[in-house]
Amino acid sequence: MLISRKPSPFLWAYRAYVLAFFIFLAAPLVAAGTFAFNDSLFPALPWQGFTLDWFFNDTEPKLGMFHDRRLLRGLYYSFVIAGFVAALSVFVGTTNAFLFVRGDFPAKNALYILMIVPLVIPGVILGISILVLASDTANYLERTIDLELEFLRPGIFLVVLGQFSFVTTITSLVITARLKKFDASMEEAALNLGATRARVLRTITLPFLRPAMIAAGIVAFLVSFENFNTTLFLVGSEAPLTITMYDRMAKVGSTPVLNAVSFFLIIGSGALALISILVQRDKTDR
Amino acid sequence: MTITPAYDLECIDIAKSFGDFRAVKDVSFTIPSGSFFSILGPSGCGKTTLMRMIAGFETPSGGDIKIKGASVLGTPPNKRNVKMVFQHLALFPMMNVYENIAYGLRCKGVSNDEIKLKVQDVLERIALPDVGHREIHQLSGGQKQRIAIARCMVLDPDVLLLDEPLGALDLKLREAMKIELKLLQHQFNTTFIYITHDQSEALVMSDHVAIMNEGRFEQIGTPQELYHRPNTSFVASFVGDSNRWSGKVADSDGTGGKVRTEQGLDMAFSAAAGQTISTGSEVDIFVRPEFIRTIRENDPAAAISDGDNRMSGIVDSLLFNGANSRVLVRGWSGELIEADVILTGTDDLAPGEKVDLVWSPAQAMCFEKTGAA
Amino acid sequence: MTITPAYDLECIDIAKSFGDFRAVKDVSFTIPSGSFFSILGPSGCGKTTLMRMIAGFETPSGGDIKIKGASVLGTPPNKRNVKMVFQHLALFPMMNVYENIAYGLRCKGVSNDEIKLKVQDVLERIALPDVGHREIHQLSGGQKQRIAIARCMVLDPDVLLLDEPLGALDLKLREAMKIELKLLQHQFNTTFIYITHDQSEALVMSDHVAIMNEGRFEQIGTPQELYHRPNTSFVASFVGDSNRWSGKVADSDGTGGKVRTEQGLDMAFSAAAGQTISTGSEVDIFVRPEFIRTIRENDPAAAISDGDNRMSGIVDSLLFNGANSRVLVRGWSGELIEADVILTGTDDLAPGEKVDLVWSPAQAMCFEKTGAA
Amino acid sequence: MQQKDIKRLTLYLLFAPFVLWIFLLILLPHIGMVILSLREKIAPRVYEFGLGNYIDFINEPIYWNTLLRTGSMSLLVTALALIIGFPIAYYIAKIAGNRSRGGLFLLCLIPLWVSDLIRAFGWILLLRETGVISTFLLSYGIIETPIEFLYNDAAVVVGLVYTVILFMIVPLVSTLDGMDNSMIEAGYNLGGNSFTVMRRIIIPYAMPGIVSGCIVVFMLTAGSYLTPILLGGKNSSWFTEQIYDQFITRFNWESGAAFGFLLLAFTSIVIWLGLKLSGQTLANTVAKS
Amino acid sequence: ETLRLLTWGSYAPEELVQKFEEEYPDIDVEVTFSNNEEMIAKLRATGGAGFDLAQPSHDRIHAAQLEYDIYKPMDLSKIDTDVMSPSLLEGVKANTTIDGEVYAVPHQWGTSGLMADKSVAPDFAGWDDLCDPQYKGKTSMRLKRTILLGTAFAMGEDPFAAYADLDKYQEILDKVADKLIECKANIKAYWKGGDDLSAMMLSGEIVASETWDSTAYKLFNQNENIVFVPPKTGALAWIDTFALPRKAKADDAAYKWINFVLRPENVTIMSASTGAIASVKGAKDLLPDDKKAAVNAAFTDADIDNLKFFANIPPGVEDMEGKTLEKIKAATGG
Ligand SMILES: Nc1ncnc2c1ncn2[C@@H]1O[C@H](COP(=O)(O)OP(=O)(O)OP(=O)(O)O)[C@@H](O)[C@H]1O
Ligand SMILES: Nc1ncnc2c1ncn2[C@@H]1O[C@H](COP(=O)(O)OP(=O)(O)OP(=O)(O)O)[C@@H](O)[C@H]1O
Ligand SMILES: [Mg+2]
Ligand SMILES: [Mg+2]
Repeated sequence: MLISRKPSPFLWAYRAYVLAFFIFLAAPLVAAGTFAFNDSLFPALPWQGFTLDWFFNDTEPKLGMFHDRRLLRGLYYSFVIAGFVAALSVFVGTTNAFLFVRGDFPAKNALYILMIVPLVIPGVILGISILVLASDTANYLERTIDLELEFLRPGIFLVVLGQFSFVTTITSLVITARLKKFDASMEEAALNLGATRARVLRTITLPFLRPAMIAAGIVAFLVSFENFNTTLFLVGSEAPLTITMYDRMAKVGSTPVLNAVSFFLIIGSGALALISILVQRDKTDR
Repeated sequence: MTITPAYDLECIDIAKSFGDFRAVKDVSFTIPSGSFFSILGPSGCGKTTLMRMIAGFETPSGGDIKIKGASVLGTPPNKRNVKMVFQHLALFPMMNVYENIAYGLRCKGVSNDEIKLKVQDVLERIALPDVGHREIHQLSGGQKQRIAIARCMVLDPDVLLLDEPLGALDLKLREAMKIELKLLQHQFNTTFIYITHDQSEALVMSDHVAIMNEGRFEQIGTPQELYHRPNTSFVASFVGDSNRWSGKVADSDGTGGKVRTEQGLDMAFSAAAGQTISTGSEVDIFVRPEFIRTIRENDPAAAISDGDNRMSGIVDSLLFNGANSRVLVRGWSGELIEADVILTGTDDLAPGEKVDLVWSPAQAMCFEKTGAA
Repeated sequence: MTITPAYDLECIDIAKSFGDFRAVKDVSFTIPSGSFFSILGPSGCGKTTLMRMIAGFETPSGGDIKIKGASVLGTPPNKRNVKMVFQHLALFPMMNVYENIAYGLRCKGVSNDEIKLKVQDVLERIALPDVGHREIHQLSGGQKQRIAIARCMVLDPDVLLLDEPLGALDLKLREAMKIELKLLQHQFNTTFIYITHDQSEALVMSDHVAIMNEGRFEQIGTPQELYHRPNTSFVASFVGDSNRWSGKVADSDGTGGKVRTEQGLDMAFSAAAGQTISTGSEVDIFVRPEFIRTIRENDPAAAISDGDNRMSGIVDSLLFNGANSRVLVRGWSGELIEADVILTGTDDLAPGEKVDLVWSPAQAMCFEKTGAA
Repeated sequence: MQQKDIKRLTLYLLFAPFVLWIFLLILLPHIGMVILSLREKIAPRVYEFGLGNYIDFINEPIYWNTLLRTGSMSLLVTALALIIGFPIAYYIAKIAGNRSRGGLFLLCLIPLWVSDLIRAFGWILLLRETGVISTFLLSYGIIETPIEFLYNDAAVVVGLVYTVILFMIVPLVSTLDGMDNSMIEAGYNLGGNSFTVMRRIIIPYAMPGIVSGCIVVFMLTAGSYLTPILLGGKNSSWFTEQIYDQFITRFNWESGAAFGFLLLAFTSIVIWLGLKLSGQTLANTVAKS
Repeated sequence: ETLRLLTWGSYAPEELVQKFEEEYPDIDVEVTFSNNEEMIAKLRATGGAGFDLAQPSHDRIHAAQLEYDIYKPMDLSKIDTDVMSPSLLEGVKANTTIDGEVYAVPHQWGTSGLMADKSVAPDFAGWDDLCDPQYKGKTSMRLKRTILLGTAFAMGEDPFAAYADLDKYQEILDKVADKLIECKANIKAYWKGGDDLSAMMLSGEIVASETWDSTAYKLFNQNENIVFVPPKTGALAWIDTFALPRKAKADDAAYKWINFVLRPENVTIMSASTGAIASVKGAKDLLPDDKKAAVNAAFTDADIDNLKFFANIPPGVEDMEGKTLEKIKAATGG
């Protein structure tokens, strides 16, 4: 090994550096999470004592997150949006994977690069470009044929589309990687054993892809859940949680209830991430 | 009038082109019921393509394939009663052993009770009665192999195709599985078609072997026929080891005569069965190492028949390998010749010693050079 | 006083533990200059660990390693003049062939002109003079192999270590590279230490072979010694094929006697060199297939010496493999015995025939059972 | 033949979602944005085609200064992320034991799943004058008076590095993981010292991962909004903030679109230059991770 | 049905929303927090759809409506205009009448001004004191148009008057920019929301700042030393209004909400949340006690007379102001 042979002080310094790095990683999250339990109206020092009010209290001014209808509604919209985004992007990710792994068509490489591009377009620009196109289209239709297409106006639909536009790249990459590992002779074996094509897809190919689809779905869900830049421009009256929290912070004033939500999200997404990794490390990985 | 067909599988002038490239060229053969038939050929010669046509994954560009006497050209792969064991087995990792074996039966719509019986039965026949609940990754390489065969055999196929199924196994296991496969075929008494590029696999297991080269069958025969009486120079060089000389026939009575090799050596030969070789033609001569005797120069004890070829040289090196040891002898014109020897550690040949190599003309297989070769 | 050391490499009681696990146990050996030394052992026996200690990637838990007579324990790997060819070669994919070979020279600070000369020289010696500008992925398996060796040899190492370098190659290429490696070693005249678990590789190429098992050297010797005069039952079974019986000594004069096998067969044996086996001890007996003659029952032509062991059985199957054909004979107590036969296609043995198996007591290698085995 | 028709049809069916996605959600909006950016606002509800928005941009040093500033800070953040992240990735891929590796990797990922907002919020709590760090230092007597760590460029850089470093580490770990240890050992065996091995073997080998990580990190940084806004001080303007201002507070979609296009073009050029300099392509870096 | 409010943070206190929903069980209230610019931006993007009631300030309606056509006229007959303070109602009507149609009615009003911690900055009185070197590093402001206007007044200009002559206005802006750039070194940070302002003020990181009066009132509750300071040149006063987006779908519910929040008992709840004063008659008495105390601590009658109400922003001014703000932000200093 590169290191094992080295004098151990170097290794110790290296380990210390790694430890420091993980402290750096954890610090803001721990800070954000910890202040959820501070018995104070402001998420700041000094420490006023431990409380669970910011989770469970049901009266102002210390309205806990589980009684704060707006936060809960934001949470609900976040779930709805993330659910749609995950479902859609996993679906398109799967078709893309089949397209690029199995398909044979001109300009495949160029199109493959085009598929990656959304990942590197700044989220803000994705948001505004979609906003501009959607509202110009809606305005045009309204002006010319007096057709009002409400779904082209900022709202859940556009938010879902906006997030979908770059999340799909992620899901496509994840599922493509898995499909590339798939031994196509497995499908032939199933055919050979008498299965119809539909049955092969249902019993062999999709089950093989399932771990990747689940993992991609979770990633898509989380990315959608935490997305801010793209959503900011496309959101209508149904604001997801990040936007609600941002509005709270920038326009109303934050209370430790935001820390409580953060704590809740850190734990929740940590658990989801864990699941996604466990699923990926599925036994069928060989 | 119902005639039970004599052959499980017949291929008639079957051909396959990929674009301009002709991967399989007018191959015809028939396989009698219940036999173990191997197709042996170098990598890329078209073996897999041929097999995939039989299984229905490729459509032939020409010719006909008959299974049990009926053409299957129009039958989709999932309707043909030809099962296939894939090179990497293609067991389904998301199902356990039981489900893997049951898969084909479920596709057929067999009832659950019957499936249970049949799966248990086939597991017993491959001597793995208790692995049904195991996951695929819990099996050893040899066990996987057997499950892959069981998965096909449970469907009672007319023909079982095996595409280099031992390719992925390690050396020791491969040796063991060779024998096992042959026993399994006896057990099921089904026609096996076995593809390989490893000659020892083909020779050891098969009733009949077809040697394939560049999309064509060069020879079909029993292992012994191929080894001892090859029809073409390709077969002679591909099956078994041999020393090879090129030369020109100096004198021939049609079935035997004398050749002068490129190195200037005179050599007596007898032509391969059915060939006539005329004086003046360019030929390749093959002599297997086990038919060359190495004797110490001027060893009085050595008994040499009169007609035997004889050549002197110097021992270059000894390749000790137990019963398969070889000696490399450098002939006077510089070529290296391999001969089998027995090295016991006492009174062996040593590098640098002068030796004579001796072999009978009957073991010198001679083939006229074809234009292309 | 300068004495040129007799040995390129000496290992003295070298040991390595990983935590509680002792991977290498007090191994000592010396390797004379310019020889081809192999370490042969089953997977996981500690071969790689031993080699990594020589190269300096692991620190021994005990013992000493001397290169050209000087201990290298304190020398970091990049300062040891011991080069290594890795199992997967570890050629640098981001450099071309020239840069791969030049890498070590650059590390030494050799001038560009000299590098050019040396690289060209070594490329010529491995018979690949024109591949300098190629990328690694443009080489064939065998070429890569040779480049990996050239990369080390250009640095003029005292010892070249090779860790199963043929493991990743396919069958045919492996056969060819075996001979090539030996020729390269002659070429460079450097000490090669070759690790493998494939006995035929070790036997064919090496001057000396060490048989390693569970972290220990069981025997060091020439290939012939190991094959014909194994010291332990592990060596006898690991090197070459053999039939094995277990039994109890019924009668012994110390160096030979009679054993009654578990199947109830009486067998004469002679103990391996240096062993004394006393009456009543449990033993393993090994007989190699090539020393067993198979004769048709009651064949009057067969010449049987008086003391020979003899056993009757029925031919179970014939494994035709050219010069290496075998017959499987089922003895009367049910065990399968392998014997070499020559199958010519005419008048061969056939399954079901009754035969006698005959071998001399001198070929029945007998070892006392150790407690663990 | 029928078989062929089915194949065709399947291909078209698979193509449909891809085309709908790329064309309707990526290409068309960007084309629309470019067209919008070419409209000049003359008077209320009166527009004219022209390059006015771009000319405005060029004439106004504030804008391109901000763009350059955003670009250079993004490069700085990218470089820092690489320098800080590489040893970590190396540790995870090559030094950590098999068991701890998965755990460490997971630890690396967890912050990735928490929104920007919460991360920035956490940093605010830590860095502000009366925040955790300042108070901590004060109570241990290391500093005399509270120190403001927030509201300056350093805070922005710290926050951004924190936000993006995971995107650097992940591709690095996966490329380094794919590197055979024996490659490193061969480097030493042939006489290289630690420095040579690092420079000639490890870094060239990890280059695709490095480039891929740098591209993603650079793009994310240049396109980030919340972190620079929330952590930045009086002088720290960020280009996305100006885009937002054009759109939201000045209702000037036309020039906002122009700005958006400029940001995209600018970052694309930087990345193109980076790829050229490192001799990599988009397909063998980002596509692989 | 759903009533989708597009309003300011705290303009829809939970208590009030619940009360409203109890009274009208079939109406579901959904609130989106916003500010003046975002309201226009959002409604522009939606073409006036997506929300049923918006609450922009009185000066931000006229130009936006002309340019983007995002509101629809109000039916005053459905609103209890009687309860409204007539002067405010007339003022808003005057500001938001286009082609004879009224587009907004007043809701609450408040001021922007200064706040200071009297215990450490007792003499703090005018916009320009933010730049007073004695408070170096201890003041804050929001980099928005309010501070431009305030500074202009402090420099003796009348920016609202200059709206008619944009060249003149640009001159003023340039002067203001120079002043604010110079002042930059004095500022600790620009605040972006009530949140960071409160945090800085309460923790003592700053001693004085530009502020919304409501934020100051809130802080007064926490710390009696922190009071709102109407600048000596006059606090800037705004009136937040009710306006109907052009494609609002729940007009009835919107009118119900308007009437509901103008009821005296609800006014108190609203003011408790917002800190602003409702545009109903006798609104000051309807303030909750703590707010009343804060207002009294801040304003004298003279201060109220001195209020400067925001004037309608003519088209183009936003761009000029935006550029000026960017210039200040980008300038190096401090
Ligand atoms: N789908 C295809 N398109 C074009 N060429 C093909 C295709 N499949 C096979 N070939 C070509 O046909 C030839 C025969 O291939 P095939 O796979 O049958 O060889 P093989 O004998 O099975 O070799 P191996 O022992 O390596 O498996 C090869 O040259 C191969 O390149
Ligand atoms: N770093 C290590 N930590 C713990 N155990 C180890 C380590 N390296 C090797 N071992 C153990 O030491 C034993 C010997 O390993 P080694 O790699 O030397 O075997 P080998 O003879 O080279 O086998 P193979 O032929 O499979 O390469 C094995 O049981 C292995 O599990
Ligand atoms: Mg093949
Ligand atoms: Mg090893």
